[in-house]
Amino acid sequence: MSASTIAEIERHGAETALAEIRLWFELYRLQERYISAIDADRLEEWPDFFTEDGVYEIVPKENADLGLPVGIFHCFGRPMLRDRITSLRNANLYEAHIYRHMTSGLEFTMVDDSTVDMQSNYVVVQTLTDGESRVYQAGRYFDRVVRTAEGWRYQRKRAVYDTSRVQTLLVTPV
Amino acid sequence: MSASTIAEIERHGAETALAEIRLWFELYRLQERYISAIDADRLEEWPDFFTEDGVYEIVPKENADLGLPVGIFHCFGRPMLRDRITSLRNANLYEAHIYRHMTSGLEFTMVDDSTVDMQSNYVVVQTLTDGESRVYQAGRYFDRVVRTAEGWRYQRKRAVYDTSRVQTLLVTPV
Amino acid sequence: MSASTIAEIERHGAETALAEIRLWFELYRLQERYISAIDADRLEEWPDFFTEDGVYEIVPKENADLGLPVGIFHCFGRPMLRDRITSLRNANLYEAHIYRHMTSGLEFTMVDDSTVDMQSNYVVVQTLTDGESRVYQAGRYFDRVVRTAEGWRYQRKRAVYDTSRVQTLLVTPV
Amino acid sequence: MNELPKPAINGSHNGKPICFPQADGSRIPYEVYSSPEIYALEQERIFRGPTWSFVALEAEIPNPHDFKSSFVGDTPMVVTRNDDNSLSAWVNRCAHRGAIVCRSARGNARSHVCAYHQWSYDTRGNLRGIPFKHGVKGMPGMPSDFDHKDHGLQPLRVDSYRGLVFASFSDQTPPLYDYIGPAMRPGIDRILHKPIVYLGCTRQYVKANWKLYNENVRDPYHASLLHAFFSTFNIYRAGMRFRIVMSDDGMHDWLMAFHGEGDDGNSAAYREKVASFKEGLRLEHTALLDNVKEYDEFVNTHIQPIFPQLVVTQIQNTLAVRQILPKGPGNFELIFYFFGYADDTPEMRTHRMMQANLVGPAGLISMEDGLATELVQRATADGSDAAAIAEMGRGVPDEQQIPSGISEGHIRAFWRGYQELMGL
Amino acid sequence: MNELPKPAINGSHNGKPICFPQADGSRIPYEVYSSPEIYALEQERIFRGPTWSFVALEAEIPNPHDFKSSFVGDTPMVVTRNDDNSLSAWVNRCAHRGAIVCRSARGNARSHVCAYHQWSYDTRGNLRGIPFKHGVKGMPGMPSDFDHKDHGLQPLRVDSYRGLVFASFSDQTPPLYDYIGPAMRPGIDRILHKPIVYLGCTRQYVKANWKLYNENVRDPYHASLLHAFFSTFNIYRAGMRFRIVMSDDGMHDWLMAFHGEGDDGNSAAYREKVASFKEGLRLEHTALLDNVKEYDEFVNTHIQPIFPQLVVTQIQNTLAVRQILPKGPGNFELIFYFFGYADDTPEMRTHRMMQANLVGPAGLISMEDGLATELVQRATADGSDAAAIAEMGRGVPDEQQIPSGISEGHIRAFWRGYQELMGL
Amino acid sequence: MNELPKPAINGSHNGKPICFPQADGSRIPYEVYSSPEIYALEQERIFRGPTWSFVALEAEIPNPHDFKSSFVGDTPMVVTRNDDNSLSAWVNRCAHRGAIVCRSARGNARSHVCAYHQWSYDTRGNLRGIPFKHGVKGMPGMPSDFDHKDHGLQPLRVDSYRGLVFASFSDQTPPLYDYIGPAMRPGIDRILHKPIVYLGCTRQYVKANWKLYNENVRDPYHASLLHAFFSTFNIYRAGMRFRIVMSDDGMHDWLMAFHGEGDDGNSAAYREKVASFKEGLRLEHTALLDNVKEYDEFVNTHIQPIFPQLVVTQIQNTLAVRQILPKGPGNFELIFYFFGYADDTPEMRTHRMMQANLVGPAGLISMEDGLATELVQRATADGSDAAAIAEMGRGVPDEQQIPSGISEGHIRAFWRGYQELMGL
Ligand code: FES
Ligand code: FES
Ligand code: FES
Ligand SMILES: [Fe+3]
Ligand SMILES: [Fe+3]
Ligand SMILES: [Fe+3]
Repeated sequence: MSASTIAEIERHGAETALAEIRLWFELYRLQERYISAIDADRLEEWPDFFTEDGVYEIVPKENADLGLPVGIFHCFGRPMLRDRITSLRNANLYEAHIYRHMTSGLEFTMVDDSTVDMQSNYVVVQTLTDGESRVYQAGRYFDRVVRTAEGWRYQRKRAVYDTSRVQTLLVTPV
Repeated sequence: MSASTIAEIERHGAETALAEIRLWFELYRLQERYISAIDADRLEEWPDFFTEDGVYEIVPKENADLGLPVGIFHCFGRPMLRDRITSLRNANLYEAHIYRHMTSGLEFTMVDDSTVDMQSNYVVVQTLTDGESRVYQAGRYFDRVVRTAEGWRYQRKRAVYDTSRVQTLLVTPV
Repeated sequence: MSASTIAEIERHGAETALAEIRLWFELYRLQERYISAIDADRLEEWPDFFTEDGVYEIVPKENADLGLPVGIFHCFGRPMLRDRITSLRNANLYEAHIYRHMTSGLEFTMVDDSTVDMQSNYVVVQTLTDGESRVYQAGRYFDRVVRTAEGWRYQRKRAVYDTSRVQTLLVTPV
Repeated sequence: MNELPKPAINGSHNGKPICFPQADGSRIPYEVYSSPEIYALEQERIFRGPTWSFVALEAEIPNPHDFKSSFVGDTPMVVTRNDDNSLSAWVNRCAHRGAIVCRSARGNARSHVCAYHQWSYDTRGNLRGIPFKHGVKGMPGMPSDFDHKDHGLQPLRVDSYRGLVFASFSDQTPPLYDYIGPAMRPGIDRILHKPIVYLGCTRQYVKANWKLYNENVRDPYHASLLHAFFSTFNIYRAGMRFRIVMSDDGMHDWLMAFHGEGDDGNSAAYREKVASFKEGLRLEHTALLDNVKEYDEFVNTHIQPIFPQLVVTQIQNTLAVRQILPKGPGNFELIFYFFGYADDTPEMRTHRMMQANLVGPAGLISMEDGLATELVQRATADGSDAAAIAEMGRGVPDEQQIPSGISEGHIRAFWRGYQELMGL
Repeated sequence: MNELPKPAINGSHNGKPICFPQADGSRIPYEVYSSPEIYALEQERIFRGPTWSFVALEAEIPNPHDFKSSFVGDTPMVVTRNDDNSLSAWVNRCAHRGAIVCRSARGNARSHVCAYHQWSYDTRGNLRGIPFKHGVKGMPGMPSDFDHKDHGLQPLRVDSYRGLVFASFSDQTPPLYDYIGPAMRPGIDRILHKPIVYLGCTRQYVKANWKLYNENVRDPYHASLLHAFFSTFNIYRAGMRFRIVMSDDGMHDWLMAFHGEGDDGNSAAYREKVASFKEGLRLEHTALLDNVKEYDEFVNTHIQPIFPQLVVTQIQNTLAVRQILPKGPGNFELIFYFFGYADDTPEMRTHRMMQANLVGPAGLISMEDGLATELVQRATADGSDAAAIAEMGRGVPDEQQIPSGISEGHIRAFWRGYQELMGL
Repeated sequence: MNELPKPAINGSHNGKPICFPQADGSRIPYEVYSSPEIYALEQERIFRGPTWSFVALEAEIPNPHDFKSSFVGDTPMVVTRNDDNSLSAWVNRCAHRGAIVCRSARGNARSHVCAYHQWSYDTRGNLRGIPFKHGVKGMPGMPSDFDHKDHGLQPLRVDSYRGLVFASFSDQTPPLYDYIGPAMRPGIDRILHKPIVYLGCTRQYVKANWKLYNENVRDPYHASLLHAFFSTFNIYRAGMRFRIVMSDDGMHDWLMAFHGEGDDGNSAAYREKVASFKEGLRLEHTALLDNVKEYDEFVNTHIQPIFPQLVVTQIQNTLAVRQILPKGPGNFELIFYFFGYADDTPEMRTHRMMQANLVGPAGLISMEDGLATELVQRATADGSDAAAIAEMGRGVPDEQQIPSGISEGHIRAFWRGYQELMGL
């Protein structure tokens, strides 16, 4: 983003339109609800934050930077999102764990009236049964959200994580 | 929260009323001032964030999940809140430490015109005299705030912490 | 900040003026863009967040608390800010690293129509090539921002860090 | 379980023998707090040796098939209640290839199934099921000479006294009743004289050696000096008296502080008349200090360590037992288990909750103990040859000097007993 | 590089010898998973001994001067492609004063320059340049008897088979072709029968000993029991058959699971007719399980560990090799390198991506393996004398019992080979 | 303080003796950087042995009763200023049961009271008060033969030279004046020729052995090669000359770089005429490089390590001393103490602040040093038998080759002295 772009945004910002605040607020609240649902283990709600064809991926930054596609989650559409949760609830074995998401650095750009690209830093602090809390994963979300009849939904959510060394395993989406 | 509920909120969100933004802003700022006062060691102000009969508790999630009442702080009313600070300033022994609160995932629901229930993730990063900063406590606030003549106050603030292994001791409220 | 002050702010808050929300929003977004630019390694943009004579310093809290001036970054004006980046890009040797900034606890006070003092907690989570993410630095920003033709700029940004033990080195500004 | 020969480790540090320079326990060489060799030997001779380690309250596992995971020293173990209400305890290590079998902190289960290959055990740790034991598709499974009875989970002796559950690795350990002994039983009888309800636990992780905490709870000398809350708000009441006894081997201890004459425990009574040491300092919410008389003897404080993992406590109306878990030479975890009586009134239950502010990781009168042990660890882990001295009251028969509360007699006795156990 | 006499360390723990109580490898003393002494000895006798450690795919370094940083055991090393397309490997430790020379994970460079004093080396590790070698201002530089040839980077033997690159410290190691051997080569030939494309890697850090993972991949017994995804969604298809072979020394292993008669791999075929063990549980997106036939033999699963650092795998249409890197006695890093074939259609490439959900740190059918090894580490690191037992199928010739997939024969063979290598 | 027999530890690693293969110090076995046994021996023979460790600037504790907490090796200690302005130093370990007595980094106090049982000491470490020394309520307190004089805090020898404060454990250490010696004193006299003001400190934690940093500051060879800031922006000025001297025992060192003829230190002078090595690269704010002449000799850089914990530095107009604190074999903390002269003009003070950008954890010309030591640690901690070589200038009398700045003569001298001290 060049200085002049910043300047533009800012000049505009100088008389920030309420519409911009409102848009930001809706996007911000979407993200707040998203992380709250996960951290409260309301994982059955998780697929509903996406459009029916929503794509969710978790990819290590070391691959993303090299243009390599592989990640640890690649879900195409709500059915696959639901399958992940069904498997987590019924099939997979993992230690009890608690997530706390922190987010900052939200940036967004309008693609069209009902489509927005947004990014945000995230840090997940995880607590295991030993009762110690550790930084489990840091990264940045690269999202495309669309306005639907039900409100804003993720059409694509790509979590690009810095922490390439996943501790033990990852079963709960970030 | 079911998909339909999300939808509802969102539909409403689609033409988010300024009133909703304003309410969120006031609650958000209350929390920002609260953590700033603690992190700046302005602890004498801390009781004033509560109503006269305000209840403040810090409880480990492992007890809360089992419906067990015991925690590490149980303060009933401003006098007990002030006693904690008087003791911290005059009686207790502890190593010098610095808190940095991070919060995310704020959710709130109107109970009535002047009462709101709100929740928020928190992570406290602590720095001791060795000069290293560590995740000291992660958890979620469960608050009831009321609108008073002096503005919004905590009628109840319950910090439910994930980090059941408290490092050494806890003397400064979170 | 005395209880009565809080009360005042709050009473005012009770019918929070849109102007206040708008001001907060502009300051908040400035900070969001600032940390996003650094975390995305768009460091060439970094000097442009400051006024031409902008001062940027990183100082350990242990010195600041004793009124001692020494820190690890002391840049006076955009040219020195640019020199730091030129050196980082061309001269200095350091391991590849990723920053993720988290911020909370933003407080601000109007100095005059176009000048605002603001503070905010920050925590930088760093990931090195081993792929582990650690709390690298926690602290608080003490900023003076001014409204310019290009929008809000930092006239002074002072990062006072708690984490007096800098791990290995610091080359990327916080 | 297939036994290998016992380790050859001995009480040395960096190849040098640890020596207690005085027979009376009044000198403690600092190496015992940080030496990995000593720590490994303690696991063998103390925690896997002839001692009973506290592992749970019966109130935590009241119903058939209830279980709780805990530790005896470094060894993960589980205590269960069987269908006949008896207790069992076993090492939480699968008899097959050694995985943790029980992965929950607490719960209720008729059988415990190892995640790795689904070997299943009953609440007593007996091996009940082996998938494909008889093979599959005509292929053989386990060898014919394989006998379930030889491959249960390693059993621990388990017994309880007054609802306190202990476990032991060793056949040499005397029966629990005798281990606690005549000097200590009355203290436990007193606190646990009627049914209790478990109210939850709080945990604290301390960067110090586990023995420093055992010293701390045998050290009445520090109480009024380290914990300024007492003096700042005058919680030491006029005419408070002490009774302190210990077991013959010096390993267990029991301190009680009594209210003085005419002190009915109601804070109002002395609230006004006693000025704070720091002028003008008053508790606003003095009800925090009200002590409601619940026993024949009107006791303000009851602190009773039962070596190595337990401390039984009553602080005014807060009831709790503390579990001390070593985590390497330089760390221990301290768990406070709070409880009340089954017949508590709602008011009394609330009062106990309020007084929970006094103890635990944020306890107004106890938060300093963990820090004190860390201060010693930090100053003594540098490997220099030096020793602590514990001379208060030395040269006088313990029974004479200990009642004053100003004595290190029990610390000396503790270290004499420790050397005995460790063979140092 | 100036060699010092070999260390005197031996297979002991806390001064006590580690003993395998049975010759057949059916008892594994738990110390081998946590002893620092054993770990140090493994570095010398295994990783710096007569073994080939997997370090890269040729597809990661396709072009001249490409390089990749990796490890052989604890030793940082680099594998490079030379201008003549040959491969070189060297210890990543400057011949001058020991700094890491190559500080990038991967890249392309004609020369490697140490940051500290700018000594430069070519892709083969030959010392090429020394700043101020001849001094400056008439002052002498390096001594006249200093010869570049004696001061290159410590070379490692390097060789590749079918695009898998291995390195070895030892002259005693047999040629790679023979090290992999006739029993294992067909498995690698099968997966790597045509050019591949590297698709990226994912990493997992596990708090367990590296040998526990080597056991895990030689343990067909756990597959259907630990990984409930199979049973929950009935991924074990009717009539699935196994073929399992191992190398003569027992160190390498190769398991394959075949589709049964009339199973064309299309999930639709059996989607409806097979009820889930847990009633009502169905995958909605069953295409995840489609297995597109790519080889003469219609294989569902191919798992092939080549001791000590490699596992070659095909899970349906996901192709990956796993690298096992020890990180001290209690930790290992597991890196999954995914690849496809150069001639993949876009649809097949997308299908492989989708099936990447099955493996790796979040793999629906493999995430449990790392945890299983941690469960063993947690239960066995307390220093008590105990041993794992591996008796499934004992007493029957391996070739008879192993095909059932219900056998610990390869685990016993692995430990016999380990003792041989370690001289225990 | 009750002394136990000296430890039996010796210079071995994994039971194998550490050997320096060459007498001239030109080979450094990598074990010395990571062996815990060597580290423990260094604590005894170096830090608790016949050396003076830098602990503070007098300017940090200018007034009576000022104190500062620091370390001599691993041992926490405190240096104080007494009422008569003399200095005292003592081990920060209570004479009672070993708690840290002084818990503040710095401050002013007439007495130091241990938190645990409130034993109090004066600024000299003499035991002044013991609560309940004479018991209470007629009960005995400390035994009659207990003498305060025998139970003060363990004293350290303390002395200062030109405002630099040092402490020593050993009676064998020569007087500070002689320890610094005739070769080094002029360097310190030069920097500290008039009163200074303390401006604050910055800290850096490095994952490398403390000796690697001692090597780094005795290694002029790396300066222009590791720190590209010099070359990138042409900070090496035309005709720069060096003077480097060392102490007879080789442990202390002093390097100075002088401005060349006609270089008045003003960056403007050469700003234009010298092109950057990297075309087009210019500092915009060249005032950062202005060197204001403050001494008879016009020195650009002064680096002077005094073994084991100190480095005295002047980088242009930035004045700082560095304290090296070992933190286990694999870590050290580096603390930069900045100062100016009492008579600085405000402009000069601001100029020094600006030039603080050059040094410390974010120093434009020094940030690489910590990393360089980490690169060596990472490459050499794998336990393999290998040794660094330090041959630059070997075979020529040091005095002949060292002035060029391209020499490892002082590193060889350092290691010869180290072996002498360690008895290796
Ligand atoms: S390890 Fe428990 S069943 Fe195999
Ligand atoms: S250490 Fe590599 S050049 Fe000196
Ligand atoms: S330890 Fe210092 S007074 Fe007891
Ligand atoms: Fe206490
Ligand atoms: Fe598996
Ligand atoms: Fe340098």
